[in-house]
Amino acid sequence: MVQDLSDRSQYPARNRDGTLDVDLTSGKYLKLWQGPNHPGITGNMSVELTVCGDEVVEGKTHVGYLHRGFEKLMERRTFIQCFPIVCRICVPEPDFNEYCYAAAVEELAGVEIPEQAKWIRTLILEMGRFNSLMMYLGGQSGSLGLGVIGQWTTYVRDLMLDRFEELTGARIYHMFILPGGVRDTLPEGFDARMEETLREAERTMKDVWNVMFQNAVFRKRTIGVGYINPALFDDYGVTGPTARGGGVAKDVRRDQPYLAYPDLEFEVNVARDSDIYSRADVRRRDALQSIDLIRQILAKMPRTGPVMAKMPNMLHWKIPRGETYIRGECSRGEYGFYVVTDGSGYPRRVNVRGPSYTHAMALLERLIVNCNIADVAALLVSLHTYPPEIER
Amino acid sequence: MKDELKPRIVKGPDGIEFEVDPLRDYYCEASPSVHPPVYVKIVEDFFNWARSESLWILGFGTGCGAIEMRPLMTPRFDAYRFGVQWRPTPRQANLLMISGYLSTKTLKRAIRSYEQMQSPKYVVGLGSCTINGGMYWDSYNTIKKLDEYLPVDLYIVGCMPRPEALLQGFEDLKQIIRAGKAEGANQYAEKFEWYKANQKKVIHDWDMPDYNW
Amino acid sequence: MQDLQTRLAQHTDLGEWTQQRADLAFVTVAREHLHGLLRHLRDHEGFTHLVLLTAVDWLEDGQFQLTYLMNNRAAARDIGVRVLIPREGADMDSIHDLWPTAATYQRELREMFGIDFPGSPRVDEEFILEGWRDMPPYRRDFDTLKYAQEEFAERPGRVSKDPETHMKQKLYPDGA
Amino acid sequence: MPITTVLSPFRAWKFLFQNPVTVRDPLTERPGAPRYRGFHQNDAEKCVGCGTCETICQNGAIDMIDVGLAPKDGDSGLRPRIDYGRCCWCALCVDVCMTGSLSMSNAYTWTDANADAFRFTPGVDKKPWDNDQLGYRRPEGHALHGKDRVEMAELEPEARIGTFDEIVAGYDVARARLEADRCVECGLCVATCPAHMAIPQYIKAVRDGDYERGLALLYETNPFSQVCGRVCTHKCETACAAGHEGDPIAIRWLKRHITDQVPHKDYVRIVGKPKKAAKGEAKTIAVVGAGPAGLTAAYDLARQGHKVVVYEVRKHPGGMPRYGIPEYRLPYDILDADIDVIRAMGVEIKCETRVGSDITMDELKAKNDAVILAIGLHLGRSTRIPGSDHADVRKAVDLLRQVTDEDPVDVPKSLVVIGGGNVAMDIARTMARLQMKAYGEVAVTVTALEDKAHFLADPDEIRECGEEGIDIVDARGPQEVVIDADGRVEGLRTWRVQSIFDAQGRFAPSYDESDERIHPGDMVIEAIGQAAGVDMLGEGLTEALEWNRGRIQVDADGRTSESWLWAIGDCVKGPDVVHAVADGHRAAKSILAAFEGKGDEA
Repeated sequence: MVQDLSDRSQYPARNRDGTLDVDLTSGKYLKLWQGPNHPGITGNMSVELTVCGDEVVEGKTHVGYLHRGFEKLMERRTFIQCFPIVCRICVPEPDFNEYCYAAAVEELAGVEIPEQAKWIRTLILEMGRFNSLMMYLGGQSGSLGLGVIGQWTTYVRDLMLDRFEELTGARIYHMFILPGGVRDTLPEGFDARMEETLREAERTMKDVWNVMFQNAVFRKRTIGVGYINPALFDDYGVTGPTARGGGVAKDVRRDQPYLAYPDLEFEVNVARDSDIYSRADVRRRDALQSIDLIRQILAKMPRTGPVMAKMPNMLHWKIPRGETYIRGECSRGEYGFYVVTDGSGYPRRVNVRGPSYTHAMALLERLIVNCNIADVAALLVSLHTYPPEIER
Repeated sequence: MKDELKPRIVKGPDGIEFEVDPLRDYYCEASPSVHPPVYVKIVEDFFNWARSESLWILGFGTGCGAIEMRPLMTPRFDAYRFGVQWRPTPRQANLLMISGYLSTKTLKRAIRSYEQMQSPKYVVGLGSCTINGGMYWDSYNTIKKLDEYLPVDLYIVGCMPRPEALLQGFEDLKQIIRAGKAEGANQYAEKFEWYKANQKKVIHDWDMPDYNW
Repeated sequence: MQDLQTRLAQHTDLGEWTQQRADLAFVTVAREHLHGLLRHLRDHEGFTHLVLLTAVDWLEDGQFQLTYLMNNRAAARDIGVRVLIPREGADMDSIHDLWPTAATYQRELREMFGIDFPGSPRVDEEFILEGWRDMPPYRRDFDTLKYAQEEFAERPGRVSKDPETHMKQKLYPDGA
Repeated sequence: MPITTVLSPFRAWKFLFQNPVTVRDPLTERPGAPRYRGFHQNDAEKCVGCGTCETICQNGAIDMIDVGLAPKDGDSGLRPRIDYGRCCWCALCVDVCMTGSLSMSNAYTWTDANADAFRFTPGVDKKPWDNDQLGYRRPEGHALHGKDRVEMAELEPEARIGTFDEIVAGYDVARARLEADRCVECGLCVATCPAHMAIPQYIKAVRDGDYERGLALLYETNPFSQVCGRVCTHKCETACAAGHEGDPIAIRWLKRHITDQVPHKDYVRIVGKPKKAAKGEAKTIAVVGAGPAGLTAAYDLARQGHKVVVYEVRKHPGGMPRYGIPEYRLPYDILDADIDVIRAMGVEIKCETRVGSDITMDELKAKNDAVILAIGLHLGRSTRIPGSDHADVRKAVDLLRQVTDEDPVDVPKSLVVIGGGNVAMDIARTMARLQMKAYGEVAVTVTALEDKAHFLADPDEIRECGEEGIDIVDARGPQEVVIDADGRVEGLRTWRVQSIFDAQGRFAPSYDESDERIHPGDMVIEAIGQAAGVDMLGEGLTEALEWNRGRIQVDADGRTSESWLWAIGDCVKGPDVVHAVADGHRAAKSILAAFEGKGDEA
């Protein structure tokens, strides 16, 4: 049923040097920009489409609209000063930046964080994953004109943001995971309120299943559309739910467990078809899994002991020369920080590796060929990309 | 300058060749003009009241602050009941929310979007980074003072401001508009040269007409 | 990962080997060995996933360090291959033939570090920056604060006093 | 497609019958969470203006500005002003705040049409959220810098009481770095240090392990760095910002650590050679008294290339640090090492030369361009109570001098000390050691006017006295030295003190006569203060000088009414080594200024 439509061997014609022979003045082709003026949930990026009729013959991703030069800015901030800035790299799921950065710095400095801090970090990461997936579900359905899902999931996400607010003291940029541990313990009564939120989330997830995944229109427009050949996964560095939607059970939480994940029970969600529907379904199940994991974490985590390791004075904290790479499984795939230190009080180099970097650039540009214009938005969203982590 | 913006000879579908200079031919270059208030104060007050109660925002998330607009568009905070809604095109919008830092690349798009909006139009700066650079104060790619490039009618502080703060901002903006003090668009027309000079200073590849509405 | 090191050493001249974690090692190789080593790692050692490709500017040594990080999911281990190239007129062989996605990384390195990758697709196109005229910004000798102050207007009116100096001026102005 | 997929979406109609989730009044109904990081609050009373918040702010959002508060010890008078055009609400400033004055409320709404309005000084500029109770406070136990002082090895009481070995061992390198690591480099201490030593900078040198730089910094401002590293009264530590929520930085011990780490032979090289004065411009200066004040002035002047001769009546130079401070606190070779550095700058020290008899002031005046009087306080004061003229009623300073000069001392089996200052502690502990050596046990009683809470001695001294078996009895007023029939001292009779000062704050102790005690002892030692011996000035000069309540009248720089004569140190000011050093610097500076400009003066 599913076929790889991304074969661009026949059409349009190519020049001798391999570039496309697209003569815009011929009247046959049209250039169409999608973005940067917000193409839906994907944020501030644009795709330059060359279309023939309603079929895309070429697509080029343009990014850089959100470039702030984090990797440069971090080089002139001390290790503790980097901590507030990293979360800004990815807006919908900022905590992964905090975790990866903190873990990398801790590893290089030889700091072991307390047990309770590990669990709280895991909790925050799962809450963040849930939120990010809620945004995705709203966006995916919205990209096909089904606006109501976004209304529901944004509400549930907002409830989760309330939990974030009482735990971390902020809604979006939590700045809670800092090198050495976390800022504070769980507030009183947090578990009960979290349980309430999770119940509400489960109810919404049922509605999402009924109205989105069981919806003839949605199914018609996503099943078999946006197919990615699993053979391409390695070529294009595909990770996370995008890979799992194609039957490859890539999940860092299972492959190279970190934090409290070895102590948690969960199955890696996989689907077979590698189309938009499969990817959406994997993410829906991921969201349910996050709910389950949050419950497990709250049930299993230790409630006593410190949440910060004994640290040197942060104002002049120096870390010996070294380099490391820390990865984790964020809602979109493998998220990682490559950090190089040179013995000074500042990082020598920080490189952020977000899944969107590979998904939204080379992969998207390949998939988009021969796509229908109406499907471009759905395809783009189904890769679940957040541009700020591409350009940083 | 991009290829498609360079003057060129085009052959039309009817086979006739003609010269095209996109910057001249595709845009109107007339500069903006000041809209004076109507003579009768009560009419102007009525206009301002009407304007204040229909803030139509251009759905252009320029930075991270855009993420807090989502809750406003959805039932929990429901900004629509306050007369605020989001529109997909500048032609239908009269309020540009600069949701945080602007990289120079986005600034260019924001200027174009702003200029395409209908007067009277308003700009709200969201978050610290529109005021004095915020946490990107030493970044080589973001502007620091939004009011150097666009006329700003209101700032909402925060990093980023919460939906509730945004609602408060809308209310305050309404007050300003009702008082007839939201003169950003006129200011832009009056000091057009100054704004353009500032914009061109930081946008190095200026490949668009000076005013493109 | 000892076994891997031994196996690799048999047909490539390995430089410094750094075992960062049980599942993560970094190894330095000469630039002419890089392509062969990456291909070998990909085809025979199971490191099929290119995690990232980035550069570190060792300004003091006049060198760029390119880091190619690869992941072997089945064995749950990573290897980072380091290549040192001179900063002056930096260029490097493209690896987009091994991983098409590498073209994006190389485009970024070209723009942000000024390292050329001849033959890499669209490597000279603008990627993140637009109308950039200064030196590539990720180079260590590019001073972002200075640039920002010269390029963008800062809101005036800020002054700050150093407590120590302020007390000195107020309490013992003649220095005694 | 199965038909269910067409019908299923209609289940969303159920929402028609549910209550809306909309927040009715979002502007008032939703205050920030109790931990919410909203707008800043600052307790301006508690804040000391150390500027650590400014240092840690990665956005450069904080300015330390003058809000009109006068600076004082441990408070710069500056307060943080926050630029909300920069702030990112990370709360690192709250986390790092040294006093805990900075916090955040849970308020989060602030809009303004004026972009310049978003700067304010929390706690000074009034804001609606100033008194909000909820909001981010630094969590218990969360700190970005070490709060506890790194322990230093010291001799146990049992081990130290029998000897005059130095009690504290000094930090080793690892511990010193840990301790230095706690410093936040605010610099509040510098103003409090009389010599204004470059404290943050030399602590940084410890952190960097660059002891040569550290030593150079020390000797820039204090030629008695080794001495001060051991016995300084370290007022700087009371000003230390870290002391508000934890232990102050061990500034004194870190200073000592630097001097310990550099071999003595390298000192002169690091301190640097004195300047060579231009031909004909080298002046000669005489200094009377080789104590810290005199030698510091000599050091400064010699480093500028002038010829300085110091006259000292005793066998060895050093003054009070040698003759007043016991060896277990300040070993003599340490003092010698500091004085060697001073000598290496070309200062000539003539010991056992009594000014007034061996050489007169008039001669000094004639031979030199300037004369500095730094004679200290070497005469012990007496209580003048009945029996205090007995031969076994001794003055603490005399006894200490005797011990230093290794003159034989008749060690009594038991003794009573009058006084609650550091000198009293010094003599008590010195005698205790001698008793231990002679008899194997300690029987020393210290009686002081003050109660324990108001003791003049350092708390450390008092604690160590106790550890060494010395009995300290507070709030006792001496009334009489009890002498038995054979004419031997039997003890000291005291009354309980009710108050020391009268309503006007004058010294007028009142006693509870019903609470009388006799403290037994074969000897009574008075340690209630000292006076200067000014006989050597000679009659003419004494007449000519202006006096102020028994002390020579001097200006801020130590210059007397005679333009050629400066008087500095304990004899005009007091009370400790580092003040003397500061005095020395000031006098040297004033003398140099006098040489510079106005030739008529010297």
